[in-house]
Amino acid sequence: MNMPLTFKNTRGLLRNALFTATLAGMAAMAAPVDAQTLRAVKHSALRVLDPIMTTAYMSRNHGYMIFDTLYALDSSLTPQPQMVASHTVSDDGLTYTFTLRDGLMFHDGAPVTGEDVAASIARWGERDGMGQVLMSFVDSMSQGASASEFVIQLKEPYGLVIDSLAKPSSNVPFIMPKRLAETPSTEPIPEQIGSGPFKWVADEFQPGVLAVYAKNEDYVPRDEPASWASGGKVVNVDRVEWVVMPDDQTALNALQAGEIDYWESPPSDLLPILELNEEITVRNLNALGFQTIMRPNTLNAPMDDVRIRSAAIASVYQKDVLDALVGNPKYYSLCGAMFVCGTPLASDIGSETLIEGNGMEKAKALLAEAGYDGTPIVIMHPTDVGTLRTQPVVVAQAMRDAGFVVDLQAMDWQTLVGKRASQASIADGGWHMFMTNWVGADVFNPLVNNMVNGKGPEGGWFGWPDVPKLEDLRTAYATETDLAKQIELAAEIQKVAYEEAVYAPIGQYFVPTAWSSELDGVLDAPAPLFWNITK
Amino acid sequence: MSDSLLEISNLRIALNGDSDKQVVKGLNLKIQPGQTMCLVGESGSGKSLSALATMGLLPKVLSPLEGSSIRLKGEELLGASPGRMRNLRATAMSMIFQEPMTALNPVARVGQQIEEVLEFHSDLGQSERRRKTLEMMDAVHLPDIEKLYRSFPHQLSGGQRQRIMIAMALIMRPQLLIADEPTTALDVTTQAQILTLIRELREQQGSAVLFITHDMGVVSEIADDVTVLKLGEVMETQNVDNLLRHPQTDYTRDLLRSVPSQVPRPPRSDRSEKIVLKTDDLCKTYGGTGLIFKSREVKAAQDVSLKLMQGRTLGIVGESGSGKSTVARCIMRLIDPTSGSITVGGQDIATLSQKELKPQRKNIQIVFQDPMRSLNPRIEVGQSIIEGPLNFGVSQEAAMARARELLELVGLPASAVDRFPHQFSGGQRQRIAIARALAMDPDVLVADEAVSALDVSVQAQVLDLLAELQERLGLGILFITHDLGVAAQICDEVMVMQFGRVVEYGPAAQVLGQPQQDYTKALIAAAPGRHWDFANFRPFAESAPAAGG
Amino acid sequence: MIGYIFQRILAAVPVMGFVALFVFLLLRLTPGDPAAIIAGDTATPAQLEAIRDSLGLNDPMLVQFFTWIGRLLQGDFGTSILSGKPVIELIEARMEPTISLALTTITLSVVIAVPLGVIAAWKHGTLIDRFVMLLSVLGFSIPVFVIGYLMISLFSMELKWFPVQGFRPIGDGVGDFLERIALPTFTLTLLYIALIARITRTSMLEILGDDYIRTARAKGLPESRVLMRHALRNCSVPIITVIGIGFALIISGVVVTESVFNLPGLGRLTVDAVLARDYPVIQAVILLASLIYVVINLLIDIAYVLLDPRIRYS
Amino acid sequence: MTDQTTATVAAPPRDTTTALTRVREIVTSSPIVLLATVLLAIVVLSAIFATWVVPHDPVRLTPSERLKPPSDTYWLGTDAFGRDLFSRIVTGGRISLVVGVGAAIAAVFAGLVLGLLAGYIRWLDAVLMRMVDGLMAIPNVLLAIAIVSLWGASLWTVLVAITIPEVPRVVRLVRSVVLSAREEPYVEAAIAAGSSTWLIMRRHLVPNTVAPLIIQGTYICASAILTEAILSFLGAGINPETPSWGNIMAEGRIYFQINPGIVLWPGLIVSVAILSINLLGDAVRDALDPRMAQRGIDR
Repeated sequence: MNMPLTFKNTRGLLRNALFTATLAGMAAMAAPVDAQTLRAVKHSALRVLDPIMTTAYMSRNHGYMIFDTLYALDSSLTPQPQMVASHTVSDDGLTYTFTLRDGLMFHDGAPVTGEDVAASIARWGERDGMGQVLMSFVDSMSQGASASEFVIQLKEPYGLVIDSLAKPSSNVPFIMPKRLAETPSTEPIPEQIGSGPFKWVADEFQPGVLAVYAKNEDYVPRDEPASWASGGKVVNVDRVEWVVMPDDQTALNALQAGEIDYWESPPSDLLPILELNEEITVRNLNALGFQTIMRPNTLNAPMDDVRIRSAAIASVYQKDVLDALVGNPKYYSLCGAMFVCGTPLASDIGSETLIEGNGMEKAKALLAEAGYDGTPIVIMHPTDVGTLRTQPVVVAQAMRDAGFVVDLQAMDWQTLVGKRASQASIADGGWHMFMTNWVGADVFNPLVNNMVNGKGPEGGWFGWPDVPKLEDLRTAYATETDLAKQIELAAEIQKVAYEEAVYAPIGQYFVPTAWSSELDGVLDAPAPLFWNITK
Repeated sequence: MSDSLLEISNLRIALNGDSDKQVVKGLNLKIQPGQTMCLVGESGSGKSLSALATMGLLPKVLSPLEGSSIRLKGEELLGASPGRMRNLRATAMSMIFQEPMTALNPVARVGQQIEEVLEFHSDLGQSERRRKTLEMMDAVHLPDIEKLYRSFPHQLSGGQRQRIMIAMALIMRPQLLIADEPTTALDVTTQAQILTLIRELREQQGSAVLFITHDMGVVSEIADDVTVLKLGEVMETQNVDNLLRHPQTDYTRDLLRSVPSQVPRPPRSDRSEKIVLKTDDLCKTYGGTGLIFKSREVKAAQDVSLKLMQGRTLGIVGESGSGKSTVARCIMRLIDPTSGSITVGGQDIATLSQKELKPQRKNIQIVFQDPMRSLNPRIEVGQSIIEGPLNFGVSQEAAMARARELLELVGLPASAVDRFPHQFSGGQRQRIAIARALAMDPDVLVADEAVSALDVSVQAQVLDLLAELQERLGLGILFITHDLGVAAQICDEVMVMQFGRVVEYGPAAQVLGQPQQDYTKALIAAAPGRHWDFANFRPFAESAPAAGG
Repeated sequence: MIGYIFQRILAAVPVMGFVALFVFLLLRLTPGDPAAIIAGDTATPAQLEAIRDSLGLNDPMLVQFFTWIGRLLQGDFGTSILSGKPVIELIEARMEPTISLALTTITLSVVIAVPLGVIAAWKHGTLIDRFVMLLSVLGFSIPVFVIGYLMISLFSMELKWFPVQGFRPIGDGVGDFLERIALPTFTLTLLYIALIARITRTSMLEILGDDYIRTARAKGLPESRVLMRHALRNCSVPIITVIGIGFALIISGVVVTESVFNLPGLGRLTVDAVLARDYPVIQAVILLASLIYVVINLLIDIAYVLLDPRIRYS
Repeated sequence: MTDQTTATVAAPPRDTTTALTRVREIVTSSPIVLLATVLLAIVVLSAIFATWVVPHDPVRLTPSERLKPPSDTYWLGTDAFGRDLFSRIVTGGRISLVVGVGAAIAAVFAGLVLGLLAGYIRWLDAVLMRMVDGLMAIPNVLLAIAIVSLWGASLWTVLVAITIPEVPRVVRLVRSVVLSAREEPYVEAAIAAGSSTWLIMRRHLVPNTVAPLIIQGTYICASAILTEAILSFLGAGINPETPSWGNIMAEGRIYFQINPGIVLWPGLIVSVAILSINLLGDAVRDALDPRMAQRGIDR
């Protein structure tokens, strides 16, 4: 090695080595430093540090660490107060007054006020689907008589005010200081200051590698026991480190070797290995699981023909998709309910072929009837995301069996994300279909479920079905306060959505989490939560 | 036991140990202490291999056969242990090689390369070794030895490098020095100095020399005894004087007859006054360019003016670096002259573009030095010959028919058109190259060291061929050579060049016979064997009146 | 010498300029929209447009290019679109694992490969030679990740000698550092041994046929001296070249090893950035990698001049 | 060793060495090379005739048969989609070999053209070589990933992505051969004979590049097969529906602890193929560069 560069570095390293060798000698006497550090491998890297600007689940999870919410759902999906001590509703149902509980304080030492809350909810209301619906009913939001009061004034009665504020998944209405909440919703907030149970350790953040949270010593938990996202957020570890592992095989080995404590979403095929290991606990924390869906583009021929769309959906058998995606039946269920099985709104209306697998003849008949001319159907196939790269293959095979010509276009997920926003024709780089996955909590009612939006090319979600009837039904659902009627309306929405073939759930699956048996108190929740865990 | 220093008996060396593939076939040789034995032969005679076998340095694929013997002071070397051989090398026997540039380690200082020998073969301390090294460098007459000690081989001249090699070989005062063509790669003046040095050191140290050469001139200068080898077989062994006067075999006689005489040919009567090639003040300068840092300027040729008549031969003579090849390549427009004019076929071609030049190309053709590289090894020789005519629109059939004629004209069978270059010997290839040049029916043939790489017997044949062709076709020949003998033999006029300048230019008899310039005189004086009239088996001194008889 | 270095640096400018332009154009022609990535699944076109505006992605291509170049010349590499951190900070944080891995790998490879190559050339044509050659060809015949997995299952899972993954800066203790860098080093070393042993053998073979080796032997020097002092010294130029290029390759090309062993290095930074279309990061890393390549080439050339007196500055 | 040169006096009979005998000489030059050739032939032939050789459809999904261990039905077991691993590996050779051979041919061809231009046209040389330097400075794998993202992951894109980074080295090789060959006397003789630049290139320069290019081509072929595997590993490879050695391994790697064969079998085949190609390349080099073969001196 005769390169000057090498020499220089070697020298630097050597000096470092000597220096640290002495330091290490001294440090050896101190207590074991990382006994109270919890190392978790997350499903992907934390990139955007703003849970309102993006719907990315990693950003949502980050939000749960450092921010708090006004309400939160308990394990029976009932909203429970979290930051709120109590609330009153005026007799006309138009004025909601919330009183914040004592001891709420941001990480910079400032107390949480009604102004902060008003600004935070306003910013969330700009971005979030359910928030936007709420905002359409809101006349004004402001601090109340005291700094710990917060008032929402509605234009007309709305049944889902508390449900909206308790929304458990992206975007979650997190409360942040007013100065941060005033950041335009298209730009990330400049600081990570919340009132949540963990503090952000900015120095140690390495995007794509490591995110570190320290226990917020000043946090005052509620007295109730933790349940789902609600209840007392008691933190029992000093530090939580989110580690990114690009290779599942590595994560598997690391968990087995005790180098990490917690693996958020091991691939289902590896679960049998983990389950055999007595030092590892495997459990599904999210009872609603995930819904994997196929979404046709209603703008591009021949998918603009409802019969062709229906044919594509009819050809698919959920079991084939789930066998390929998940494998072990323990971790999936055949479920045609658009609002997810296991919720009050679950219904199997319109989903027979999906769960029985008997739609092939129907698909062929529909194709014949529609006079399908063999135009290749462009299915976007993201090859770099483990939980998304199998569905297109299975669906493509099913559709081919039905008589479709399928052009399976491989691309990375980011290309797909860019391309799916394009309403262009196929010739100009447009698309016919893609698949994605949703956390149950993000699709579990007609308001949060983007796919049953019927607004068309303006205001609709990728695929852009223009079905005014769906919009009428969703508005009716939003203003309805009676649960039984809500259930009826939801079933009606699902029926119409299947008839119009705007999308199809092609399976519900569960992603259990694995953790070292040394951990105790891991919570069932809509998102991975790190309070209540002892090590 | 014999009192010979080196005794080689029945040495047979074969390829891969296969006795059917012998390259040395039963060499017998004895060298007495203090004696210089010349081993003479043309390429393929096995003379170098015999030397390498003595040193134990044969290439892996070659090995001495059973029954061979090489004894140094009575000790059998074949089959001696590697360790013993290492001990003998440098102390009892040493070797110097043909190409001193490649024989020295390019990345080590020359002083250390000499000193290294002492490191392994003596018990001297470091300062003592250094002192002795400098002493030895002084003994081989190197200048400025303190500075040279620290120099790298590429910073030295060819002669200095060979002196370093000699110093390295003789520092342990071995009784036997093997010199394998030690002067072949050197200029003639340097050659003379090195030969003198070897003689001088042999006398000082009293060692014997096994001197390998192909050059009869060198033999006449240095040998006590001579062994002539041909294709691995000994032709004869004699005292040098006897050999030169009374060669015993036809082969030796032919060899001696082929040596070009140093005496200029008799002038030919002028048959034509037609100028086929003329240059005026031709200059070629290299370097001197560069965007930011100007590179060093080298004037490779300066103000060269020459005239070549139809049917005549003009020789350009000079040592390496004299610019003689630069002139030839400028004339061929293989490189672009910096200034001056070149008149061929009545037109100045010095500044023509390659496209404008094309019609003039057929007037002037060239034959290069290296017969191995002057024909494309991948195409049949016929194709090589007709390439030029095809470029000028001659039909394939006509060109091929002409190629066959030309091959016969240069003494090869017409059927050679279908063969590949590697199927021919060096001399045959040079004939093909000449045929290729002639295929264009040029007025001028430039022969750039065209016979230098050939064995002397082959060289004589090719020279004869050129003379004959000139006679028949009326060619003007521009003959570039470093060999005064060759120049003397075929040139009508001679131009002597040094450092890119013309030193002397005139009729051959005048320039080589009564040289005016010191440099020309020095060149002639340095030519080895100039006192011998080899072709007539006697020194010139004994035959003055009968020259050229 | 200084003039020569200056000249070489000047010559690197157009090269770097080409790289900058090439990378910039390649990225801007790539489909995928960082704004869509930032905004997530539910963003409306208007929101996307607003994000694009705030990132400057709606400016004309030329404006973007010259803005970037202009800032670059002032030493400003820009900020990551996704994390909002300055790119230079991201790169700094990722340098150490990659450079550490490069140094350990090259050191270990040279220590093993050069003697192997010398022996193979010396024993040319023998079984030893064949064995060394086979071993070195094998080194670059197996996909790196396969070697990595095998290493982990053998050394970490079975024998439990080394941890599975991760990186500790050398500042945290040499023991920890070595423990974690060991397996990735072994994995890559297998590949680099192949490269270096081959070039050593090839150039040794060539050199061993040179005249001055014969001279050295004719001087009666022992084989060890002939091999090490005379032959190896003359091979140093091609060997240094391969080592230098290998070093540049490791710095920029250890994506796979970094993934398998979860090392937070530059390779992964780039791949993540490419997959997320984080333009400033990709541009900066690729430019940096090219710069390292150019600098190493310069160092190699300087080494030539130092090692081989025949080579002049030109 | 000037004395060893041929001492032929008369022209020997016509050379009978044909390309075929040359190939035979190379192949039989050592038992290892012979073995490599046989193995490579088996891999190549079985890939070509995969359709008739494989026992199962390599593409058809059968989710109910997923991750089966090796058995009489599935010789090497099945993958996570219930596809027969053996059939996929055999068929996967097609893509991998097409990528390998395709990249080699494309890189050699592009490099040849550019190298000839650079070597023969002075002004173009400077520009071309700066671009080549620039391309070489960009890390191969990163460049390949970027290109694959640019055009989408098809066989052609992957081929282009693997080829482009290989071109600069070929350009340099060809250029250096051309630069030294154009100094050869026979090239100068051709210039003197008035041959056009095009004729000189075609006739005298290109043939000189053939041997080094064949050798370089084998190395590119080997490295392309590996790069394809690495691209698949990083999720930027050919559509995983189509089997290639790379994406079989890439897809199978999370099942390493369940059935290591999913990674190791294709890994083994890749290694054998590349090993064979490299060994053949070495043998060709030894055969074409006879200086190599005669090196070494007895001690």
